[in-house]
Amino acid sequence: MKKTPSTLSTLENAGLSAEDQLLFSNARPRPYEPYPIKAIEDFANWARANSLWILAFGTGCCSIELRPLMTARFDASRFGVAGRPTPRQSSVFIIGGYVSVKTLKRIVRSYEQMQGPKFIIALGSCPANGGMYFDSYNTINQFDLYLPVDLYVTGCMPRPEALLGAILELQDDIKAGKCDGANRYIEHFDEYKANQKKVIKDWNMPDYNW
Amino acid sequence: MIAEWFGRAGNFSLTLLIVTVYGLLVGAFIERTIAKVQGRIGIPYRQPFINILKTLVKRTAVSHGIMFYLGPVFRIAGGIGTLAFIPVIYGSETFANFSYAGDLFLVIYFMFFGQLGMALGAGESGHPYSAIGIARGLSQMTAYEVPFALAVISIVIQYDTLSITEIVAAQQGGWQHWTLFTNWVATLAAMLAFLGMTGYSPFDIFLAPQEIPIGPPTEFHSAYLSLLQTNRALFGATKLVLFMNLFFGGATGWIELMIKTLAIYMVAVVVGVAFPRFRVDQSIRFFFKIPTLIGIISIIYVQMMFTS
Amino acid sequence: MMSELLDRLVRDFGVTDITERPPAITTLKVSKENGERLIRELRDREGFTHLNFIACTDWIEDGIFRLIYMLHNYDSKQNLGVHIDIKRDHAEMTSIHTLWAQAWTYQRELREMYGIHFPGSPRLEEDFCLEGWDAMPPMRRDFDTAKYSAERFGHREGRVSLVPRDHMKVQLYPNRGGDES
Amino acid sequence: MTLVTGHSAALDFAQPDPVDLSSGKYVKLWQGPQHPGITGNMSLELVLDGDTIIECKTHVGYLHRGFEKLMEQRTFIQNFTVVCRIAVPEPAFNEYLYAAAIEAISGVQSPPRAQWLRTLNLEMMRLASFLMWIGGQGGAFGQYTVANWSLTYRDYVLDLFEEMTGARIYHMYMVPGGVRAGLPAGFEKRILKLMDDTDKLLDQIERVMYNNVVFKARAKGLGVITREMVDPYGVVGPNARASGFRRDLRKDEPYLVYDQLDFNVISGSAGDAYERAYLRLQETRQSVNLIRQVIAGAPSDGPFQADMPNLLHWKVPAGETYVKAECTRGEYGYYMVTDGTEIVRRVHVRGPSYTHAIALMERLAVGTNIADIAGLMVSLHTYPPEIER
Repeated sequence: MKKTPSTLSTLENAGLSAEDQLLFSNARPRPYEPYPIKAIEDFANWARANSLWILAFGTGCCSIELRPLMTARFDASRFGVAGRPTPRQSSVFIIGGYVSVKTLKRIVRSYEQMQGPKFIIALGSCPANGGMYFDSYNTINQFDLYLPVDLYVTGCMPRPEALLGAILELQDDIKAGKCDGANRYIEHFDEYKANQKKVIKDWNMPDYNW
Repeated sequence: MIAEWFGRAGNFSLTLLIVTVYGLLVGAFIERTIAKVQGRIGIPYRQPFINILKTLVKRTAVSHGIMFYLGPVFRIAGGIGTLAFIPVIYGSETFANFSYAGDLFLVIYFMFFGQLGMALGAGESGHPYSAIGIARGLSQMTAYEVPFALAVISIVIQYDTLSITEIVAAQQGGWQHWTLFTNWVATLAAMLAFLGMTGYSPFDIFLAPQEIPIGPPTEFHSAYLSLLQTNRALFGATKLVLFMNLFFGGATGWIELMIKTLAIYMVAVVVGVAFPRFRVDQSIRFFFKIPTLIGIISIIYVQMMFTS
Repeated sequence: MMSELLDRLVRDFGVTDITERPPAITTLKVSKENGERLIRELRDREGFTHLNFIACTDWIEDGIFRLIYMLHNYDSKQNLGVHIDIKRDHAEMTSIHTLWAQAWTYQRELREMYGIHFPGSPRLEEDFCLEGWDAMPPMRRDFDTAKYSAERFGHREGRVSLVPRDHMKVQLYPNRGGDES
Repeated sequence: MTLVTGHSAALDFAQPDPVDLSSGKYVKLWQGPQHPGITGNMSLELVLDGDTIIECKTHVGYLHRGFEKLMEQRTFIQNFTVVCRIAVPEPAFNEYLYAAAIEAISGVQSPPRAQWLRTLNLEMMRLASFLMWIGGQGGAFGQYTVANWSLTYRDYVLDLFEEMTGARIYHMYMVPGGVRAGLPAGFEKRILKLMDDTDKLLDQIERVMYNNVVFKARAKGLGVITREMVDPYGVVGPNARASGFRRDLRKDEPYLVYDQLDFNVISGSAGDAYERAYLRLQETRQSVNLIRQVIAGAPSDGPFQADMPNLLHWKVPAGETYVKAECTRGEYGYYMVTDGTEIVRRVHVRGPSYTHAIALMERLAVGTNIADIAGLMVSLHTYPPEIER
């Protein structure tokens, strides 16, 4: 296991008021190791790949294509995909297009509440490089500075077929054990946090939302 | 003596396994049926198994306290306890479980037990939507238990016994002996309560993903959730077996059990797929009106028909 | 009908710059002091019961914000735009949140996007679209959004961002150095 | 000294006193942005007393991209890629109004065939949007069967859009002076076939959803907009028509070819969620009917674009205009100021959700059961991106 870059064992939670600090955990997240026996880990990965639960959070305009994806025309439930209304139970976060600063804060919060292993699919060109909003004062230009992305889907907006393709691709990657975004996030936790705090000016939530 | 108890426990474990697997398969079958109505293909049959496996092998889990741990445990204890006292196959020593002379009341108690344990666990999670879901779930449960209890009292009077095995025995010898035909009023009241029990529309307000993100289990995840999922299948199948025993003549073999339980489940599904959901006050009002009335009528009916 | 109304407005409120604009709107200009009174009169007496929107144009060259209140009369199907010029520095305007329920939302937006103050307007200081904003109000003309974005969010390595309006000319007229004439 | 109808002194827009949360009697609940029952990406801050809402605040801005600022950075023609993204489920109205605003200022006239094609495009958009709305309203009350059916048919309409314009969601079909292309071969036949199927679907939806006793029990009496509220709250479109106003810009101030089409303004009287839902179903049927009329009436040849100056360095003359169109939610408008350069000076987009989702929603939510909030929200038919732009 890699060491966490910081020597601090707890988080500061500096954004919280003194009484709120008592209400939130200040423990640091730790990276997680795979099962020691490879066959078990592969089997676990197979199960994870075939049961992808998407968090119901339409963050941008690309999320409008999630509705055709989940309903009768494209019916992603054939591949074990289901929508889940709560971050605790979901394993896939689909970033639907551009991310405004205000939404980024909620995305970080929702993402940290998801239980690992968790995966991020970023849709469209906006999270990749700003897309057509490259000069907008309120949308971020590179999503992977703030959270680890497992898969980008190009297009503006990607068609449901592209999304289905992305899901199949993600399943292959998970089966091959390549999707460890959640671990990457924790190993480089301080860098990601610094980037997040650079754009989110009023940081009034705990540093890690347990 | 001890050997006999071990043998019965072993038999029960076998029943438990079969009923759970059957419950998961029925769940997938029902999902696929609903999907067909909606014009979809639906999930593969293996999907419920994979879902449980996946939640089990999640790498992290956050706890909110001791009751949060115990909630799912109570829930599944309620499911197992309910099954433990229901004879699954009539006339089979192996699948008779721990059925005894007063098992019917114990079963009804266990059906409550799991819900209450869940309420405590979800309450400790501290999520406001969980609390709302619990409040709705428990109040709706109180409402549908009234017609159900009335129907059960009615058949207890009718068969003059508190043993499920004896109730099933009394219904043997052809379809005309089923409670469905001998006491259709009680069956009607119980089937209306059954709609509330299964949690399909229009009585799924306590889950209601559009309003309170899935209600009580909002905060449950990882292994806790896999327990809840297992229980959902087990408890669902157990309720079907209970209804089959009480109202539809029981089953003498697994095939008969499957046909009957699926048919019973289909009632809830057919209603569920065509209806939106009631608000909780509307659903309580519903159960306290017609189904309760039918339940009372069934008792009067039984008094007139069978006790004279 | 419309001209009668306009004559009366000129007489009572000293409106100026009455212009017919395509497709079917009339705009007029009124002083900041008479603005709220004029709009109230139009709403209560003249049947302009629908407030389409309140918007603002930044005329930085003249040092003014031009507020426009677009009103509509459902009975006579007239559209009337009321222009009110206010100074850019210490911009302030009378609130009309008592006239229409949606007016305070517009005023909240104008406060955030232009920094115009509306004394008495409810929830004026609450965040509307932006959160934790620490720069100049973004819709002002002197706010450079491209520069702000580059500084705050950066650009991915390999992405070339060009000023769109110049880039297309260079693309289409490469031989003339982008000179299209 | 007569007060004009629609305004009464009794209506009070003043903000209610803040609720004393520390008393422990109330619960504060955030519905959204991560919530499946919210329309798009926005959130409601609710204060509950038991199951009843006593205070509601709408929070928007999660989708704010600063469109109006971005438009001031780009040339007129480049903005076409920008404007359609303002209202995601209904981009065509943005394209049309942006083009119409430029045409009004510059005096360009689009040829008749382009006007018919634009009307066709807008009506198809209306149909697609209403189908999605029906699914949303069904889903908000737990009727997922109808949601699946209607969303599938919306997808079939999107297929036709793809044929017509080359894109599924963002078409960028209407440009100043006309449209980008005519109709492909055989399009008329396919669209008429789809319209027949859609008619059947709408009948089924009416049977399953609108005649359903539970749907009626949930929607009737929910979120009543009284006649007196309509003008002071700026309620437009189907929401106003369900309260008894016969106001439809397609009839009142006809644009494109609507004055040559045969249709009536549909209105209701009760002003509750059921009336609004039923009115929208009728308008969906009307839209199907209008598409048939447009297909029958559209000229099959002739130019579909006016002669335009070189769009790259087109200096639109200085001017100011406000154009509006009846979208599915009511009056959609573009206010445009130009200063004679190649770049627009100011564009303000007036979306009907601006009033519906904030001032009206905050008022209607008070006193509603928490379970009905999602249904109420959907029944106002709001799209967050057009609020914050």
